[in-house]
Amino acid sequence: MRRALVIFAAWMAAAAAGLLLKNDYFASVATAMAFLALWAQSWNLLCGLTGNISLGHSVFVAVAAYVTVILFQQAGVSPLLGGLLGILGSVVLASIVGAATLRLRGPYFTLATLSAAAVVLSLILHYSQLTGGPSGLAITFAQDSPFDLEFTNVRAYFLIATGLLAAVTLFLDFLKRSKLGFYIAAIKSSEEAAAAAGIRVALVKVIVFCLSAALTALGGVVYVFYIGFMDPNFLSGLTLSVEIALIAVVGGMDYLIGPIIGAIFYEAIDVAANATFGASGGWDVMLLGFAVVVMVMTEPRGLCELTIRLLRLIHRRPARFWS
Amino acid sequence: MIIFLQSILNGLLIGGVYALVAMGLNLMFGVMKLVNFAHGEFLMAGMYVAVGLASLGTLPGAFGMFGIYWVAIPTMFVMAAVGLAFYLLLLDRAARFGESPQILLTIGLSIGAQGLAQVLRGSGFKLVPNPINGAAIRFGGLNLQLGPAIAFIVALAATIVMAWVLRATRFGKSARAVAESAETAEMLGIDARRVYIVSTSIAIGLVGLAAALLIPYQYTFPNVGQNFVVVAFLAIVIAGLGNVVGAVFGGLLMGVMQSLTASYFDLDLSTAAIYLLFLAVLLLRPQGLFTRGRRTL
Amino acid sequence: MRKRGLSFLAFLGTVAVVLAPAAARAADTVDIAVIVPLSGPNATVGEMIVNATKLAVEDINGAGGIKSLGGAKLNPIIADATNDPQGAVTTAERVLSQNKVAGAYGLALSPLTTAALPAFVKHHVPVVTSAISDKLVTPDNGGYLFQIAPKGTAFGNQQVEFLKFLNDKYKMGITKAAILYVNNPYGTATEKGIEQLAQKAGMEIVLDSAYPENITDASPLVSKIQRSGAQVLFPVSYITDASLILTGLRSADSHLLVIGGGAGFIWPPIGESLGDKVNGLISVASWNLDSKNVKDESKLSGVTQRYQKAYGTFMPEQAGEAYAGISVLAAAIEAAASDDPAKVRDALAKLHVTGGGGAMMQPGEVEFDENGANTHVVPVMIQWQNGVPHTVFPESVATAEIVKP
Amino acid sequence: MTALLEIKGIAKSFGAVRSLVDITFSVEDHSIVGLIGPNGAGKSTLINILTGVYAPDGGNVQFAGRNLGRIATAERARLGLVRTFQRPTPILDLSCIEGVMVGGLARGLSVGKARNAALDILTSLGLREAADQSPRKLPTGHLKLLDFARVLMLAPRLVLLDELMAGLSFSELEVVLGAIERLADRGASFLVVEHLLDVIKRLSRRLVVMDAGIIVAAGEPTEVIRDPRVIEAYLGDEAGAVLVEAEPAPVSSPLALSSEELISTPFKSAGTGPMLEVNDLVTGYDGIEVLHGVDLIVKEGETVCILGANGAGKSTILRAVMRQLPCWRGRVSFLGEDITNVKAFAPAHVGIGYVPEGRGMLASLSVRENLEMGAHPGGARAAFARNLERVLSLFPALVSRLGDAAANLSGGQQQMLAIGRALMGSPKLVLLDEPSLGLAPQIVSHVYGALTELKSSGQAILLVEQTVGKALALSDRAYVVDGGKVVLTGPSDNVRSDKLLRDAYLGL
Repeated sequence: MRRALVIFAAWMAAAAAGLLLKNDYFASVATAMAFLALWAQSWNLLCGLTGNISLGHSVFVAVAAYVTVILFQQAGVSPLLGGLLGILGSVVLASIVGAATLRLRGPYFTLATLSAAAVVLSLILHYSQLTGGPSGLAITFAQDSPFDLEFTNVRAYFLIATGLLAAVTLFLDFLKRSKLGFYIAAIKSSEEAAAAAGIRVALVKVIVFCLSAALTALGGVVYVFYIGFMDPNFLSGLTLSVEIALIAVVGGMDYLIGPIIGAIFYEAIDVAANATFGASGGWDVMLLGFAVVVMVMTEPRGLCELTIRLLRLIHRRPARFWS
Repeated sequence: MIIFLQSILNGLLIGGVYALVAMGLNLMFGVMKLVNFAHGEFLMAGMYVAVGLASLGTLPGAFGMFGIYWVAIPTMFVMAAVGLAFYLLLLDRAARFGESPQILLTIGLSIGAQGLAQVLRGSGFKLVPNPINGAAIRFGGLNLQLGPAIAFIVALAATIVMAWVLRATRFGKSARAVAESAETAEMLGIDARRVYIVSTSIAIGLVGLAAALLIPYQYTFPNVGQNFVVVAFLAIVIAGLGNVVGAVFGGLLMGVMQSLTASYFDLDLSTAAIYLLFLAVLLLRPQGLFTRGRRTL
Repeated sequence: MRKRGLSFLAFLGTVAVVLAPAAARAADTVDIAVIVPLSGPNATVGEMIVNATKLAVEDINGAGGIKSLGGAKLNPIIADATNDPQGAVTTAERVLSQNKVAGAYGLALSPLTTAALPAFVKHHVPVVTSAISDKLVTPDNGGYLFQIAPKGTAFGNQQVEFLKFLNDKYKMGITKAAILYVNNPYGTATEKGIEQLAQKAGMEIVLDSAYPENITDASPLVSKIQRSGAQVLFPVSYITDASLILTGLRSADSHLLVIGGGAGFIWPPIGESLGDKVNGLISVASWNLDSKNVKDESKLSGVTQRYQKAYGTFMPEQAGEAYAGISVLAAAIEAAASDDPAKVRDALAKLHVTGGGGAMMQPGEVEFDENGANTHVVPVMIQWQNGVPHTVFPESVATAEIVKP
Repeated sequence: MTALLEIKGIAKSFGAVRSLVDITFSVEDHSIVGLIGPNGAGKSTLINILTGVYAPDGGNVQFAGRNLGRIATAERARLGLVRTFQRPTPILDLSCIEGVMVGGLARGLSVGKARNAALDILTSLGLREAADQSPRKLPTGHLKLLDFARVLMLAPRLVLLDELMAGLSFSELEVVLGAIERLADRGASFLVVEHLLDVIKRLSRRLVVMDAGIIVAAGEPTEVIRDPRVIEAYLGDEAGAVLVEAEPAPVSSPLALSSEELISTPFKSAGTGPMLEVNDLVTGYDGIEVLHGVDLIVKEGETVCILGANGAGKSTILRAVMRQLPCWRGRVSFLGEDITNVKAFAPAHVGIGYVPEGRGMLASLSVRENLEMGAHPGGARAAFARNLERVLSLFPALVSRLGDAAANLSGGQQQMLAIGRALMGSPKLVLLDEPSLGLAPQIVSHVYGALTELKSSGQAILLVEQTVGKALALSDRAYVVDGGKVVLTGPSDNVRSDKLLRDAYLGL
């Protein structure tokens, strides 16, 4: 309960900050940050459980986004409804991929998710009359239309994104203490023992995979209207998948706040890099990459772990609050 | 028919390079259980090294059009040294981490290296003019591009050497022992860490060799590694993760499949097909197509 | 709670870092934004544009800056649009919200342009771009986009026109055409044009196939072409695939006519890497350094020579367009006599450039229609002759004789 | 009425090793059946088959009149067929009570109901105050109780206890036994796999004895234990009989002897200077202490054996000497050289050969390559040919197999290869960890024949065994380990007739 309040307060604070923030640039950075955190949070629901790294999560963003936008543009279906169908689409895909890959471990799982995404990507590219092919689809609008998720003021998307982030975080926090949460914990610590305790391990894993995909897709639906444009390489390419994974792991897979910290860290570096080297290419990419390397080398279990260690150094009290 | 044979030939030729890259990947995975997502960037680095050397000049006329290939051996050794540094600076410590941090580490390195390359050498496309580029031998209606052909031959030679090293040499056997069980190997007195170090150097050295073989006919630029390493990943999984010699067949198979599908179908669907096959192997035969029983390396 | 506080600190920290540079800005300058991809696979494009921008600004300020603003100096704010739409959006927001810019040039790639455009509309900042997609110049673009380059479909048009011209001139009797295009927005846009017009022109398309970006081997494509029995090939490619296709064709000893689709076939690297083997290669281009309008205007040809001197390669199309674009932008500011972007936009819409740097764009004048399309521009056909591309078609701007392919 | 659990002709092999040959027995409803057998007899394999972890190669299992076939573990648990694990399996991210609740949730209880039920069970097991702690800090005994509590939450009909009692304190033992009896009264049945015979005697009316994958005896515990075949199977051979029948022999032995005393005590063996010295060794696995200060010494040319029940810590001593485990305290030295903290590959180089439990085959390498891998220590490379000849004359069976992959050898041949491989390093001392594990009797005697030859050739040997008879017959001196401590040491003959040995084994 206390946590729920904190999360809610944090959201209010973030929202207020977003609204008061005069600077559009930071508004857009914060929005991107919120979406990335949301996706990393959803990613972590699956990968935090299995300890495996999925490099295919962007595909759930893409499927939901494409379904929603295509329905919207070609059949005039409101994104609020189309979004649901889009999410459903992602979930169906997830159930297939999940059922197929849940036996795989470590690199095998990573490569499997990676190539599953590649398959979808090339399908999107191929059915170009529907998906616009490599040129993708653009959503252009002039006036507000909330039910079509069209807001001329980007602050609106910031509010929605942070709202979703808070909601998902709350949901995961609640999940931890629900039946499913207990099952997840049991499976995480020993699949054999979990099964012996009557937990249907395979089923739970698939459910978690679908849940993770659904939450990811949720973000995707709103995001595509925020960015107003989508093409295959951008939405379902490896880059986004990698970003999502990096953020979650750098933040700390064992912590509810990990993905959020990770997103802040990631965007902060990007902002700093662009501020200093924005006029010359390469630097931002280089700094991001090497920052991750340094991060992993200093504390493989992520920023949260690092912070806690630092706090321990300062005063003895272990901060297990967010675990 | 001739077209078909030509496609097979083309596939085998490009497959040779994939094989070199894949072999290194699998050596590292087999011994250290580490998937090196930065492998492509080592190829990229190797290509910049090779281009740098080649621009110093090529060997005199005696070597005819092959003068540019003198860079192969130096590049290989430079990259082997890079591999050594890679192990000592990062992997040595990262070996203690779980799989996830390791994957993350190499991904981060891969991204960072691409950035670094652009910062240092710019984003331009570099290709030292040389007679190999575009030269070909023709026989019976088939034509054989010289650059890829040489790459293929060297790759094959390197494979044979590697196979021999793994089967016959003390290091090779130790490496296989470590690959199977580092604990058992150590209790028998094998210094697993030394095996790791040497394997990493060899793996990166092989990538260096591949790089040197590519520069006569492929452009060098910061993202070039990705173009090759993705296929190499497919190759090692299809061959069986950790199976070094099998990786070569994986590489050749990928080359041929690419070539055939590309000359007979639309490429974007053929990509889907290849990845589906990849998934099928991953799910139905995780040990790979070219791996019998529990053999390692 | 403590950790959240900590993260906010990190955030504020970066705020400070970023606001710092925005603070410093001399009074008697006019800022313009130059937002181009400087990282990722398309960074080369960005670098060409930045190079040309420097020359253009040099010339404009050298000639007394913006006179109607008391000789205010033009100050380009260069930023990396990165390689993905999200990056382009944040970069645009960063530059536009932290600087008071009178206008912008760049984006260069259709996806980046499409994604970032709303930001420009919101900030009421006009952007001149060399992105070629037809989709950009429609009423949807909010009136803030000005496309200085020819439309994507125009390239195909020009290539086919040129082929007709060759057929007449040399009685080549070419009827079977093959189209090979990289599967990305640039490729698909150009391919459409070629395909439609080739059919109009009574050509038979015997092969029309896309290939993915980043291929490592073009020999399958080559055997495909040979199998198709085409007499002419229209490849739409970037630099690496262009080179692979050309060398592939050569090693297959194929002598079919190649009419390149720009980009890879006209950028300096292809010349450097192929050496003298490049000569005779034909391609379409959105700009070329010795078109009549450039060659006959000593100032402009001087620019191309300075480019050669400064950056070691001949001036490529992206650079030429950039020089023209920046100059046009400057002209608009001059006309608007204000650095208020909205006013500059209106000026751009009305503008009719016939001289100065803007004339760099063939046929030597620039005018935008209500959707921001450049009404005068037509793509040129170039042929590599002794290591440099020369304009050979259309006659209106051609300066060199065609060497029979 | 039909039995609750009917096991018919179950067989299971792993590669060349036949773990279960033909197992047939049943567990009646409302009954407690004991299952014993030496290490490697196949007890755990059987449990894994009953719970559906492994699919049997042959035979079938009926539970409550229903053929289990391919039913998944979870479903079996929901049917009331539950198990505990040898090593405790706490759910680290949950508090103790939450970890226990999981069982109830799977059964369909609501979170609230499950919590109450779990609380009751924890209380009855005396873990009330640990309820809201994290299991991370609890001792092994408590963790095992937690596992037990979790299966109780499933309202089981048949509980398979896989060495639940091993490692429990006396008081904890009482608690568990009490719980089991209470549950039995309420109609649950148990299959108790244990080494502590007295526990089984107390609980069960029926005892099943397994060895090398077959059932050698079944019946009323006290009789079964006296059955010579059982003694043969469980305690190795005729010598075992001594164990069961032995009169308390007058050997005074303080629970833990210091190494000085050990050296000073005179032995009839050919020992001269000390070779391997282990002083006050303390170590364990992931935070759980297993050895609580072990002193041990092997002198040149000596053959010493370490005896003790399963889980006593015998293998742990060898693993610590080989640096596969870090020493938490104490000192290990070899020929005067301190090897307490050397690198993991160093012990082999100072001259210690190791034959690990389970043989540690490099399955993908050929037999010859395995032998070559044994020859890493510096001097051994020179002596390769001579060592190879020695090994092959010791194990002629290997000669014809040199080219084959080790994976394709039979269990016995693998054991020979493991020993041979250790000898290839021309070691000054060979450590053997249960060389008789899972081997048929005649193979065992063959292996011991080879060991006797080695001994007579003056090779120093440190042998860990469960099958007492052969080990004692071979060795000059013996240590008896119980609960991570040396409880008895002395010349093998004295040890054989000592009551403490019997206690260590049968926990009477």
